[in-house]
Amino acid sequence: MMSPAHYLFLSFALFLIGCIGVVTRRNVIVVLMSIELILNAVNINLVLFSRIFGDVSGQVFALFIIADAAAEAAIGLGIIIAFFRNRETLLADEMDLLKW
Amino acid sequence: MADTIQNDASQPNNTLLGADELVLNMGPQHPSTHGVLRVKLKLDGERVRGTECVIGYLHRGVEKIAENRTYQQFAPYVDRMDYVAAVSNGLGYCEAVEKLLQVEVPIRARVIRTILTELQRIASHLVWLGTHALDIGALTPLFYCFREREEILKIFEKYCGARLTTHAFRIGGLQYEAYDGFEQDVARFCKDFERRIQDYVDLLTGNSIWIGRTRNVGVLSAADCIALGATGPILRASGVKWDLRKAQPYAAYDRYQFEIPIGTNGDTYDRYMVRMEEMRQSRLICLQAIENIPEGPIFGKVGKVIKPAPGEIYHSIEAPKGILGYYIVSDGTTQPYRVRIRPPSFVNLQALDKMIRGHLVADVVAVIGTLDIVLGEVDR
Amino acid sequence: MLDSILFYFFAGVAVLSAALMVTRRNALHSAVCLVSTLLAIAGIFLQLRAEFLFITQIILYVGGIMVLFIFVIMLVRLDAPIHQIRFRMQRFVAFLVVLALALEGVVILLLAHKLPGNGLLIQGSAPADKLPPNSEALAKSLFSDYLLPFEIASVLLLVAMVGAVVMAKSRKRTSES
Amino acid sequence: MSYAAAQALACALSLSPAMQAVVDFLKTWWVELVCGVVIVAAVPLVAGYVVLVERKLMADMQARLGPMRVGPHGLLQPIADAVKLLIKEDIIPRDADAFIFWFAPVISMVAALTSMGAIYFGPSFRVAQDINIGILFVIGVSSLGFLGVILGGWASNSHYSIIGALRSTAQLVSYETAGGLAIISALLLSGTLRVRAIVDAQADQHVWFIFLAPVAFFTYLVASIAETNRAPFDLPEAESELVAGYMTEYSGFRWALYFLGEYANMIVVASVATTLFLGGWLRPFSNVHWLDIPMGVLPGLLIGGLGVYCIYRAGKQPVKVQFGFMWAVALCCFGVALIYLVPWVVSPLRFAIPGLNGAFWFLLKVSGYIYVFMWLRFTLPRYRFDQLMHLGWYILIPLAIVNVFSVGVAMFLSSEFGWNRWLAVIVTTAFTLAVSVFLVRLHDKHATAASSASAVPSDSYAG
Repeated sequence: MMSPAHYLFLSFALFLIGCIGVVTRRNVIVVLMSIELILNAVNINLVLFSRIFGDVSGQVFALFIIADAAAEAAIGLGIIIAFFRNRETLLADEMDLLKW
Repeated sequence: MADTIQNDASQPNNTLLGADELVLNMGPQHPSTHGVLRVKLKLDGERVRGTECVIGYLHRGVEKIAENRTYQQFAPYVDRMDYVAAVSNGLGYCEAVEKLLQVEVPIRARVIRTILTELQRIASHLVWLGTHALDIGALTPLFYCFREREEILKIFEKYCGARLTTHAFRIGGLQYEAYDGFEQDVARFCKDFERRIQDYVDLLTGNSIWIGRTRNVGVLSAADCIALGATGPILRASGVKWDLRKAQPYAAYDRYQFEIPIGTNGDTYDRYMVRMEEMRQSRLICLQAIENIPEGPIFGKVGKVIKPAPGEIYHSIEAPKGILGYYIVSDGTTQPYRVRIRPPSFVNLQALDKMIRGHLVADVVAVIGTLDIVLGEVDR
Repeated sequence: MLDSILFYFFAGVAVLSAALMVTRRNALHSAVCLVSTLLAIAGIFLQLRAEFLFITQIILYVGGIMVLFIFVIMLVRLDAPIHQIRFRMQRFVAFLVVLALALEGVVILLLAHKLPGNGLLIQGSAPADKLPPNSEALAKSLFSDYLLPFEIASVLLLVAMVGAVVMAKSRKRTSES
Repeated sequence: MSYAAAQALACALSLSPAMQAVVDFLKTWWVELVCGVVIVAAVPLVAGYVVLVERKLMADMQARLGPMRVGPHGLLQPIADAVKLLIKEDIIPRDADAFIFWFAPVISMVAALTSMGAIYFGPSFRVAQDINIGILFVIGVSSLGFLGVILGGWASNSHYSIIGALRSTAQLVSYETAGGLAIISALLLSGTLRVRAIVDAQADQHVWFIFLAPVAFFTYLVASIAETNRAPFDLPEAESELVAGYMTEYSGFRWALYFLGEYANMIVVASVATTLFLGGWLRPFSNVHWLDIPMGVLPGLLIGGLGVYCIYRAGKQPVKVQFGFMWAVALCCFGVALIYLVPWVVSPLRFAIPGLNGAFWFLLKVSGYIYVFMWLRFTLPRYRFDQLMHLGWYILIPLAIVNVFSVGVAMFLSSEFGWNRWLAVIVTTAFTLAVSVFLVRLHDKHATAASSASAVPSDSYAG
């Protein structure tokens, strides 16, 4: 096994990339995907520490995160479809109904 | 048909996601448009919102050719219209010209014509059944159907030497006498065929997938049929008991007993059942006819040169696909002044849009199959 | 040796395709890149001896969630966003955010060996062959210690399912039927 | 001499530590590597011959002969097909997304082949060690094949392709759920995910799981047909509607990859069904010991019999080349039969018997399963998409859920209340069947209600 710092660094890099995606992309679907990436980065940490401490709890929480991600994706995409049906756009900066 | 699509376009936002509708171009090269039919489908997801048929890829100008040929010379051309039912086409044309000439065809010739035409009806329906089943996804019935059709084509070949475009009849009667063993061949075919039909019934009629794919698909009410001019099994499946063989008997149909099967719902399943029953009835007609083929001449009093008096005539017969009409205008020369043909496939094809709208893409092929069109006849 | 090769391979694929995911204009390309990231992360899980999570990642994430994404991308089929510019002004903000986060991360990683319990990180890793069979251990833990969270998660999924169905249902259809 | 050569080789290799690592790696993993290479090499050939068998069977059921030209009885047809596909022009449509278009078939193929890695084709013939998520691995990885389908359909930039891809994905997702639930029944009975342990559990319990969970087997059968896009669920590639679905724009080698992936997938689902429900490599009546010898010799005798039949047919071949070829086939059969029979005579080779016979029975069961696929394909018409979805979501998935429940109840009854196992199975299966009858009734009612209001739009991609 590699040293934990390697894994931490990997997960940190993925987390950062996810953040960049969330902040910079206009397409809502890609924003959602970036959030999935962030969740995965967190999962790596959980699994890593589960392995280090020889305790399976970390993996259990990773499972919960996957379940949450599924719920989030389903709801998020549902909202996107509903929104697309009304406004025919998927761009985050055009979703400004509440600005008035 | 074109304007219907424009009508739909005027109601925006009726699609799945409000995005542009998908226009799917089916044909002219497509495995199940039965030739070179091109159908533009306007889809919402998989649901058909409108259709537009584009025809004419097989146009050969048959009607125009008629104006430059003598009456006899034109006879083989009609075989090339509905090429899976060439004998029926020939019968219609010959009878139309005979009616124009006002000649009487001997009874023996008429009976043999009836037998061959009914065999052709079975063959045509077999092609329909095989391809229709193939379109819906049943692979095997096609080969069974073609096996039986092969027997019929062998009889044609023995009779006149040709299998597909037979040119079996001549104006005034028959050129060839029935060959030795003709009755036995037909009898043997009819005997086998009873069993074979049972095979198709076993494979399809009670099959729940088949019923699911055909019931309530492409429904046409009797009023729709009449308004659109749909004839043949399509009209009868909608519950209208109209068959020219009974209504205006031609050839020797008045001599034989047979039933006209009709349907109730006018859906694809009913059309299937009607055509299956028609095959059984045709078999019965053949059996009755070969029992007693009258002796006598096979050619009426028609000269070498056919020169009808000026005038016009309309004659129609019940071809396998519906009413096939010939409207011939004579100007007293050896060539017709104008021949107008009413092909059943062309008229029936009009019902396509009415039948498909609101159904799924998969139903398009089922409906095209159930219309039993032959593009040679649609485009002429 | 093999371990480090595998790690660098998976980590490289994960980071590279994650970067591609963020930069591709075409949403479907992004989705494909994300799939490859997720698969690489699954590989990392496997390397950490978490077999059950590895296969869950593949079945649920790649086989479930990403199907949803790709499906929605294909359903909405918008060609326009491909050619439109992405945020311009936000780039600056993003840069700041990223810089801040990166600094924080680097600081933490650098300071890691000074934190208390640091020895635990290095020595505590149990040898592979002494680990209990992964899926059994996971199941035991999940259905005994974490039964309540498990039930809550299932309720959450149910709610999400109902919500997604309600949200995605066409309003026109409901008024028709 | 060879010793010296080995020494020299060792010296050369020991020069660099990297080489040393490679050697160590090979030492540890060479069995797996060899088996993997065998699988990768054999699957295309096997898939080709599965196609030939399919065409021959189809021909037989349709009163014709099928391929007869290439080799005696078309035995070389797969090779001719492969050559044809390889030398065909490789067309990439102008507006296609070239990279994804290029990549998608590879995904399909790789997913199918990778998932074979965890399958035991016999008690000792396998690629991966007994991994503890075995069955899940097979299912999970083979389900990745959908990516190839949907990406290929999208990248082709053609309406037929994209509709085919959408259909295919919706179908895969729906039926994977049903298939997964069906698998759970067998996993409950065996109590493990390890492939090997599942078969051992069936040997220990003296029964194949198909008899303990018949409904689950049926559900899996239907779901696996749908997952592999076979008739009557072959809508994604329904040639009468969508030309070739997602493969419409593909040609040549790429198309062959899709095709191979599909047939490899068939072998995978058949193997999973065999492992879970049909007793894997166990012979029939594996716990009846007086049958040990007759059933043990049977595989060798059967293969030998096939060789004799080939010689009989060889006399009837019209061309001399074909005559020779039939003899060659016969000799191959005899060779294999010899391999099977010799261990019975030569006692030091006895250890090979279980492995050989196990592989024979396993492959026989897999072939039987695939035969059912083909049989259905030639007999049944195709479902329509909404009907397919209704079948999946309204009948199959509820049925699978109920079945998991009743299998659990049956196990509980027999272990906690001391019921006879068979009584418990019969009672719970009857319950499941009653539920299924109810579901079908409900579905019929729904179907008539829906179709009587003819063109009521329903979201066919729902789910």
